[in-house]
Formats: sequence, C-alpha cells, structure tokens
Amino acid sequence: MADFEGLYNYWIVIVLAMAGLYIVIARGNLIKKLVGLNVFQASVFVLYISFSKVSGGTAPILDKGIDVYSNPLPHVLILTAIVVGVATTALGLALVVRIRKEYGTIEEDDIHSQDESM
Amino acid sequence: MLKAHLPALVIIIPLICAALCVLLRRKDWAFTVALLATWASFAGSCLLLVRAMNEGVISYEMGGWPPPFGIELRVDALNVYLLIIVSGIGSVVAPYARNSLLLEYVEDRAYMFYSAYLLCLCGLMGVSITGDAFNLFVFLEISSLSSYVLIALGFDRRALTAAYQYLVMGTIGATFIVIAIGLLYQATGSLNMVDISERLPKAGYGNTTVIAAFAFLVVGAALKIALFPLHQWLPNAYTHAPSTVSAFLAATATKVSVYILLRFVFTVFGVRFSFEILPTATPFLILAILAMFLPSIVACFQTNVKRVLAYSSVAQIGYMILGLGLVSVAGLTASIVHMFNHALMKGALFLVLGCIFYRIGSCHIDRMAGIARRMPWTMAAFVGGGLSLIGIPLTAGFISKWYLILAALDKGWWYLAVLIVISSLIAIIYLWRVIEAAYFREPPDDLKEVSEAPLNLLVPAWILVLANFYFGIDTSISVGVAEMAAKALMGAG
Amino acid sequence: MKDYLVLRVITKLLVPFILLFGLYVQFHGDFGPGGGFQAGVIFAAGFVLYAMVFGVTSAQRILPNGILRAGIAGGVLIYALVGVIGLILGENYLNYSPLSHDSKEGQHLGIFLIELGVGTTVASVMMTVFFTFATWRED
Amino acid sequence: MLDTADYIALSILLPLIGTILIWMSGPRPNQREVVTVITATLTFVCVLQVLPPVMAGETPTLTVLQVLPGLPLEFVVEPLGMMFALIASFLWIITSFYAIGYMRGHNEPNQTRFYMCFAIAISSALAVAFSGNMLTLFVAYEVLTLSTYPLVTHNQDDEAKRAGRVYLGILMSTSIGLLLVAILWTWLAAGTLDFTKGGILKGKIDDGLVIVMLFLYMYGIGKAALMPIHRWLPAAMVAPTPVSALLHAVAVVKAGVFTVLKVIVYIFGADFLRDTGASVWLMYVAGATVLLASLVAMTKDNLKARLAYSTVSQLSYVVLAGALATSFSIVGGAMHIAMHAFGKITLFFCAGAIMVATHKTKISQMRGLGWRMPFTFGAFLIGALSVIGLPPLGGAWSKWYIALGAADAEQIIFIAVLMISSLLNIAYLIPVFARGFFGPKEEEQAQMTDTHHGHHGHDDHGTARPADATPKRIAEAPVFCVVPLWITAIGCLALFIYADQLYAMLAPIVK
Repeated sequence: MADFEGLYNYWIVIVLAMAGLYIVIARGNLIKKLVGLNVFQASVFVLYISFSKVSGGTAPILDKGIDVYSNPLPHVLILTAIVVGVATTALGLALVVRIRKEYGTIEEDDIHSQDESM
Repeated sequence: MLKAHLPALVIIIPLICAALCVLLRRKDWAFTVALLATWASFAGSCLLLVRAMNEGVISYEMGGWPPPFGIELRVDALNVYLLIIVSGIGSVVAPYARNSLLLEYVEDRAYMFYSAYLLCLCGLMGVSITGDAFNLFVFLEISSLSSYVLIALGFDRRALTAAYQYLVMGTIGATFIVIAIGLLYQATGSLNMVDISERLPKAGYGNTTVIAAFAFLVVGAALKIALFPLHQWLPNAYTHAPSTVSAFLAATATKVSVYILLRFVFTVFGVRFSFEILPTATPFLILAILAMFLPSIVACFQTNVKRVLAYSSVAQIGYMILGLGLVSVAGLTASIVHMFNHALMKGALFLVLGCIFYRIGSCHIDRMAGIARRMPWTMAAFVGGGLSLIGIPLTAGFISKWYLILAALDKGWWYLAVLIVISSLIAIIYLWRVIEAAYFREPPDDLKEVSEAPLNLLVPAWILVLANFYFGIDTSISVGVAEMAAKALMGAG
Repeated sequence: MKDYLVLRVITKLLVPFILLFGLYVQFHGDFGPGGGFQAGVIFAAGFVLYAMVFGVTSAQRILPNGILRAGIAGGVLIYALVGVIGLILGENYLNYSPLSHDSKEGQHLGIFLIELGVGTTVASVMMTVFFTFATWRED
Repeated sequence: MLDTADYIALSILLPLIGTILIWMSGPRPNQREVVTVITATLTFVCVLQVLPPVMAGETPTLTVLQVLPGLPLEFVVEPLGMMFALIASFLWIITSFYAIGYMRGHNEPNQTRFYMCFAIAISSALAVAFSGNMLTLFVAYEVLTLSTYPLVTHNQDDEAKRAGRVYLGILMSTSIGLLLVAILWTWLAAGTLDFTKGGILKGKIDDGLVIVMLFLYMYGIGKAALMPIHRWLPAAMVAPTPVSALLHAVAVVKAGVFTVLKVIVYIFGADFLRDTGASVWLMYVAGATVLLASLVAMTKDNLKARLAYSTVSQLSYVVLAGALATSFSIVGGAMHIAMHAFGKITLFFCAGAIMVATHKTKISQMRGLGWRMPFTFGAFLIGALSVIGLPPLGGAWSKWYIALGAADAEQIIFIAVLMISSLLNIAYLIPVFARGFFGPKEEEQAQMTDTHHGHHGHDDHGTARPADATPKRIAEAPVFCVVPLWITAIGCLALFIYADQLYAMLAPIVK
C-alpha cells in the first residue's frame, strides 16, 4: 500500500496516458482524436515534472538560505515538449479544418467511406 | 577555421536558410537559398566523413558546455553515414522540386515549401548527429512536423487524411520515445547518450524503469520506422504526398528512425542488455520476416505504382530490422548498408514516378500503359532503379542482399537466407507488372501527346539511378563506413 | 462585440498591462522564472484578446501577416545568428562568452538575445495560428 | 602494343561500344548493320589475340576492380572459357549477317533495339566466358539474362509477354534464389570464389552437404535448362530466329552449361565430386532430361519448338558429362558445347530461312519444300547429323568422349542413355528433312488447306499467301540467310576434322 501511495503520481500518469490513447484509438472524430493526443502528451509532462520533484526542495530559483531545489532540468525539457505539443496540435487542427473543407465531415468513418467510393 | 565547427554547421545552415526563405519570399530566391543550403550541408557532411575517418569520433560541445551537461554533437561512423544519406538525397531532390508540379500547386507560397523542406532536412540531420537523447527528440519532432506539412501538400484530398494519420501515429511514436528518454533520465540522471550507456550498468539491468524505458523506446521507434505491423501510416503518406516529398521522405525519414533504434538499442542500452538479458532478437527477427513478406505480397496487388513502392518500402525496412535482429557485425553492416542503398533506390524510383506524374498526372498502373514509348528515358531510369530494388548484381541492391544473406549464413541460419531470397523475388513480381505495363501495353489515345519529362526532373532521377550502379560496383565507401559503424555498435556493448 | 462597453473598456485597459507583463517576463527571464516561451505567449495573448474584442481585421491592421511571418523567421534568425557570432569569434556554436569582454557578461548578453529571438518567434507563431483559424473562410 | 589483358578488356568492351554506335546510327539501317558486322569482326579478332597465350598454357588475367573486399571483378582466361568465347564471338559474325537477311526479309520492327541488345548479350556472354571468379560470372550471367529479355519479347504481343514472364521468372528466380545462395555459401565455406584448378571446396564442406550445394548450383544455373526448370527455353522461342539461333543455341544456354562445367571443374573439383559420389543424382536427372526432352521434341509440330526441346536434351549431355566427372567426360562435355553450338545454330538458321522464304513454321507444312530450298534443307541435314552424332561431323566426337567417360566412371547405363537418345534424335530430326524431299510435290496445294484446321493455332503468316503455295523450281531464302547457314554447316564438318586440336586445347582443364 505504501508503494501504491508513494508512487501515486505514476498512477496519474498511467491513467492519463491510457485515457488519451484510448480516445485516439476509439474516437472517430478527428478533433476528439487530437484532444486525446493532447491528454496523452500531458501525461508525459506530468511524468517529467513529477519525477523532478525533490522532497523538501523548493522551486529552482537561487536564493539565500535555500539549498534544496527541485531538479530544474525536466522542467526545461518539458517546456520544449509543450511547445512541440502546441505545434503538433496547431498543425493537426489546421489539417482537420482542411479535411472538413474537402470532405465536408470530420468523422473518420465518413471520410473512409468517401475515399472508398472514389 | 570553420572546419572545426562542421558538426554544428551542417545543421544550422539549413535552419538559417529555412528562416531566410520565409524572409525572402520570392520563389527563385527561396529556391537558390534552399539549393545552396542543401549543397552546403552535403559538402559539410562529406568533409565530416573525411574527418571522422581520419580522426575517429568527433565530439562538438554546443555552447562550449562539456558533456554530459551540455548538448554534445557526436560524429562517429554511423552518424556521419546518416548525415551523408540525408544531405545527399536532400541535395538531389532540392533542384528537382523546382520544376515539379508541386510548386505550381502551392503557387505563391513556394517559399513555404522550401522552408519546410529545409526544416525537415535540418531535423533529420539533427537527429543523426546529436549525442543528446532529449535533443534527439526535439530534432525528431522538427523533422516530423515539417514532414506532415510536406505530405499534406499532395494534390489529392487524401493527402490531408494521410498527413493527419501520420501526425497522430508519429506523435504517439515520438511521445513514446520521450517517455523512454524520461525514464532513462530517471534511472541514470543523464541525457547524454554515451553517458547514459556508461551509467546504465550501475542502475542495474534488472531495474524495471530501464526495462520500461526499453519497451517504450522500441515501440516508439518502431512506429516511426513503420515496422510491420505498425506501418499503416506509411503507404498512405507516401502515396498521396507529392512525389518530390515521397522521394525525400522515403529515402531519409525511415532511415533516420532506424538509426534511432540502432543507436538506442546498441549504444545506449548495449548489446548485453538488449539481447542477452532481454530476449529481443527473436521478436525482431519474426517481425522482420513478416515485414519482408506480407507488405511485398500486398504490393503485388496495388494499382497505384506509388503505393506499390510505399509497400515495398515497408518490406525493405524488414531487411534492415532483420540485420539488426541478427546481432552480429555482419548483420549490422548489412542493415546499415541497406539504409544507404535503399535510400538510393527508393529515392530514384519516386523521382521517376514524379517525372511520370508530371506528364500524365497519375501514377496508376493502367494510365502508365505504353508510357515507355513516350518517355523512354524516364522508364529506363525506372528499370534501373527497379533492378537495384530487386538486387541484380552490379547494383547497390545486390550489395545489401549479399551482406544480409552472408550474415544469415554466418549464423548458420540457412533458412533465413532462403527467406531473404524468396522475398526479394517477390520484388520482381511487383516491379515487373509496372514494367510490362509500360513497355508492352498499347498506350491509350490521350497518351499520344505525352513527351519526355523535362531535363531538370530527369537529371536528378538519373543521378540517383547512376548512384545505384556506382555503389553496386565500388563499395569501398558504402560498405567500408558501414562496417566501421557496425563494429562500433557491437563493440559498445 | 461592439456593444459590450464593459468588455471594450476593460480590454483597452488590460492590453497595455498584458503586453508590459509579457515584456517583463521576457527580459527578466535571465534572473527569475520567465523567458522567451512564456513571454511570447503572454505577449500574443494581449493581441488575441484585442482581436477577440475589436475584431480580427483591426488587429491585423496593426500586425499584418507579412510582419508576423517576418517575426517568425526573424526570431529564428536571431537565435541562429547569435550562435553563429560565437562561432565566428572562435568559440563553439551557441557559446556566448566571446560576445563581451567578460565571459560572464557575454553569457548574459547571449541568453538575452537568444530569448529575444525565441520570444519574437513564439509570439508571432501564436498570433499567426490564432489569425489563421479566426479568419478561415469556408469556401 | 596491346598486351593480352587489353585484348580481354577489348573483347568485352567492343560490343558495348558497338551498342552505342548502333544506337547512334539507329535511323540509318545500312550504317547500323555495317557497324554491327564490323564490331562483331573486331571482337572476334580480339578474342583470337587471346588464344595464343592460352594455348601456350598461360592464364591471362585482368582485374577490373574490387567490388567487395577480397572479391574483385576479375577476368581470367583458361581453355574452357577460351573455347566458349571463340564460339560465341565467331558465331556472332555469322549471325549478324544472317540477322540482316532475316530481319529485313521479315520486316521486323525495332531493329535498332534488337541489334543493341544483341551486342550487350554477346558482351556479357564473353564476360561469362572470361570470368575469373564466381562473382564476376554471376554478374555477367545476370546481365545476359536481362539483356536477352527485350530480345525474347521482341514482338511485344501477348505471347511474347507471357514468354518473357516465363523466361525472366525462371531464370531470375533460380539465379537469385539458388545460385546466389550457393555462391554465398561457397564464399563463407571456402573464403574465396576464384576458379581454381582442382576446386576450392574440397575439405571445406561436409560430404553430406556437397549434395545440397550441388543441387543449389545445378538448379541455380537455370540456363542449363535441367528438367524441370527447362520451360523458359521453349517459351523463349517466340523470339525472332536469329535470337533463338545465337542466344538459345549458343550464348544463353551455352553460358548455362559452361557455368555448370566451370562450377564442377573449378569450384567443386571433378575428383572431389567423384569421390563423394554427390553427383550421382545429377547423372540420373540429366539422363532423364536427355530422354524426356527428346520424347517431347518428337511431339512438337512447330519446328522451332522441336529444336528447342532438342536443345534441352542436348544441354543435359553436357550436364551429364559434368556429373560423370571423369577427365574424358568433362572434355567431352566441353567439346559438346562447341559441337552442339555449330550443329544447332545451323538448324535454327534453316528454320528461320524456311520461315523467311515461305512463312511456314510447322513441320507438317513443309512437305516438298526441299525442292524449293535445296540448299537450306541440305544444310539442315548436315546440322541434324551432327546433332545426332554421326561421323564425319563434329557431334560424333563429343558423344564418343562422353560415352568413354561414362565407361570410365563405370556408369554403363548412361552409355545406353546416349545410344537411345541418338536414336530419338534421328527420329525427330530426320523426318523434317525427309518431309522436305520425299513428300509428294503435288500434295502441296492440298496440304495448304490442311493448315487451316491445323491443331496448334500458332499464328502463322503463311496461310495468307496462296500465291506462294504453287511449287516453284527454286525459291531460296535471301543470300544473307543461306550463306551463313552453310558456313556453320561446314563448321560442323571442320570440327570433326580438327577435333584433336580442340581436344588438345581442352585437355589441360582436367590435368
């Protein structure tokens, strides 16, 4: 039980990741898929941020009288990852808008059936 | 003086020029800048090759921060091999793009195409050269994002769905990789790949974090590689993308992903962990064999020639993974050589298809009936590339096959050698369908007006075709460097 | 939105502060939490708010697409060229030490410029994304 | 002065240079054909220059480049290859003349491509002949396959396409699927692929595996047309007759059996093969092929198809000779390459000449034709007798030596095979001749109507020309067709007389 509680952040990560992946796989709506993708990516952000926490440490800003800091490196990495995520989402949305324009729908099944009938 | 900074220059030149293209905006200027950038990058890679051969591993500290703290650019035989592939193909494809239909389609936004193209090149080069795991992810995403854009430029609306599908799959793959990197960082406290590999034994091979990292990495990389059965995105993407883009991506993107897999499995995790402690070799072999056969068979039934080639790419990836799964210097040499040779042959074939598309507006096998009479040089190039894909002696494809079979026999697995051979025979079937259609069928009436493709499309295609023959005869560079790289990879464990 | 006086007034009041805060985050980034990424987004948020209340067209009058595009490319160029300056001055790429006579000061200046580039690009990209979607016409 | 190595290079390069010249003179047929003939002659002269040193016991060598570490692209001339090169390059000259007559007489399209591919095929056949190691041979072997594909499919109709599929399918799949594996295995086991006297595999490979290896090699060399992978050869007969003549009586199939002999002599080593007894199965397969193909040949009404099956049968003589692996049989097999080349090319030339002159392809239509074309049918008889193996024609010697070899190897049964096969040869070749002369002339008219409900449905230009059906006194094929076929017929005779020289030349390969 102690293991379970002590590692609760990982459980959050796993739940988030699985939820995200599930949405990506199970939903036919292209926007919802992107949402799922974002949730999935968010789980990774949580993973990085949570394992950079040093117990008892403060925010990594140098100041007098503080010598225990959280590890700042993962934060920086995740900043980059977030930017990548934003770019991906923006691009994905742009594609969805174009798809909507060309196909008149953003439901995967409809798009498939239109492609098949061609 | 600049020579010392070559590792940085080969990636920042495309980056700066990508930005310049956007600022200049004029189509011709953007074209010139892109051309110069790719060529400069290629020249730089060649110089790096010479340096790496003479001096061994070159390490370049970004910002002057020594590794493992700073980002290190690391050039060993494998890195430089990839750099040559990527920048070489990049510099052949760049002039090709100018006259292809692609730019007429995007009209006044041609500079955007060049910008995305250079960014993709920059990303792929970056992945190949960086010694830092997280940096690798960033470059990977740079290349992936720009390749989604490039694919979406296709003429058909299905290009959009293909790009979307690739985006979703690619992002999942990249996120898996980033999870793996995070777990590795957690286990070792380092992001420098060499440093991680040194610290891993201390973390303990039984460490579940490390095992989880390994699993995430392999799956993520397999998604990016389009390893069977995770290949679904690839045929669509390559079929509907503009031929220029298909040629560039087919020749480079999957190779770079294979590099990621090789680099992590062999250098970072090490042979001992990857293959002795974990039973990874057998799954790789099984997947590789499936990949060699099923997509090839599917390719035989396709009517769009681009799709035929796309499925063939999935099959060819099987060969690379097979070499990896053999876990021997010979096998790895075969894998690495095949990356190079496959880049040459698929690049050539897709460029040829671009020529055909330029004239007849389709790559459908029925539309290509009798085309050899109208476009003899184009189809001759197709035959040349096809022969290499089949693996006829004196072509590059033969060399890869030779090493792969040799590696299989070396292990005493003759049945594997037989499988390799049989699968390569399937290539004859799917290619010969195209060749028969082009040479034997009567051209339809609307094909009467079609003439030979313009020179600036033909020349790049022929350069790659001739390269196929050159590297089938003189293998001292292609095999020599690959062998060094393979030895380094195996030695690292 | 023309009729919502409260929104219009509040927005007019807020926008300068948002932009100012963006600049603070930008330029204070090398001493405390902050930097180009965050600043760029905050800066863009100011304009996005303005565009939402006063219409995209009026926002684009201030920031036409050309400028934004130049901003995107320019930011990247600033970043890359600052690195190249270090390289020309005989140090490795992205080593800022030689930018000034004192290496510590050089580092300071370098990261300042780099973050400026990042901020420019991020702000321009965010606004471009917003404007692109906001002005999308189904035709 | 050029040294021998230069002549080797020239022999292979000249046809390639000729290819380019032929291409450039494409629109001017006369120039194109002059170029072909000149190239062919020069090539033969170059090959001849290599002969004296080889006769003197030297092995002139030309290393082109290292393809893979330890594996150069290398040409080494030894007697067996010398003989093959001489035959191929000499018959190229003859065939060029013949092709001029045939192709023009037949108004074939795409003649430029025809001559170009022809030249490339000859170049690769010479490269096969001169190759110094298995890799070089393999390369040349594949180039030969590919360059002859456009020749086989020359007509570009559906039949040609199907034939092309069979041709390429069998030859490529066997060579890549089996031969390449065998070569790689050899390379791994022996560490070299050089053709070495006495073989390179002895002691390098388990005795039990020798059979597997031999199987891979023998069925990998699809061009040797061992049953059941012989299908490509009859299929390839849709090609224009000069192609069938040179490539399928000389270059391609002979490259196949030549490779078989090379492999047996220089890779396995005849002694090694005999000691392990690994080749016994091959003897039976080859013997069976000899007999079965002869039987099939008897059922064929199309003259070229009959000749094709005859070729399948004759090729297996050489394979049988190799499998017997005694010094007599191997020399006999090598001689048979030469003897059969001249005999069979004569027969093909005759078939082509008949087709050009009368547009007839079926034996059943040839009644009484001998009176119209006495020279052609006369040559046919000589060729046939040589293939059958009767003195005073070349074929007699090779069969004699192979029989001697069989006796030497104490495989008496194969002497019987040879005898029966000779009888079968008589049974399917002589009737062609006999029909030509002994068939009643008067029936010609009636027989013409016969062909309309002929059985095979082969497309046949002849029926459309009733004017030709009335018997004339003599209406031979063009001179360009008739002269070459007499040259080769005389060649059969000459080979009988000068057989001891040939024997002397070939003997060193088994010493």
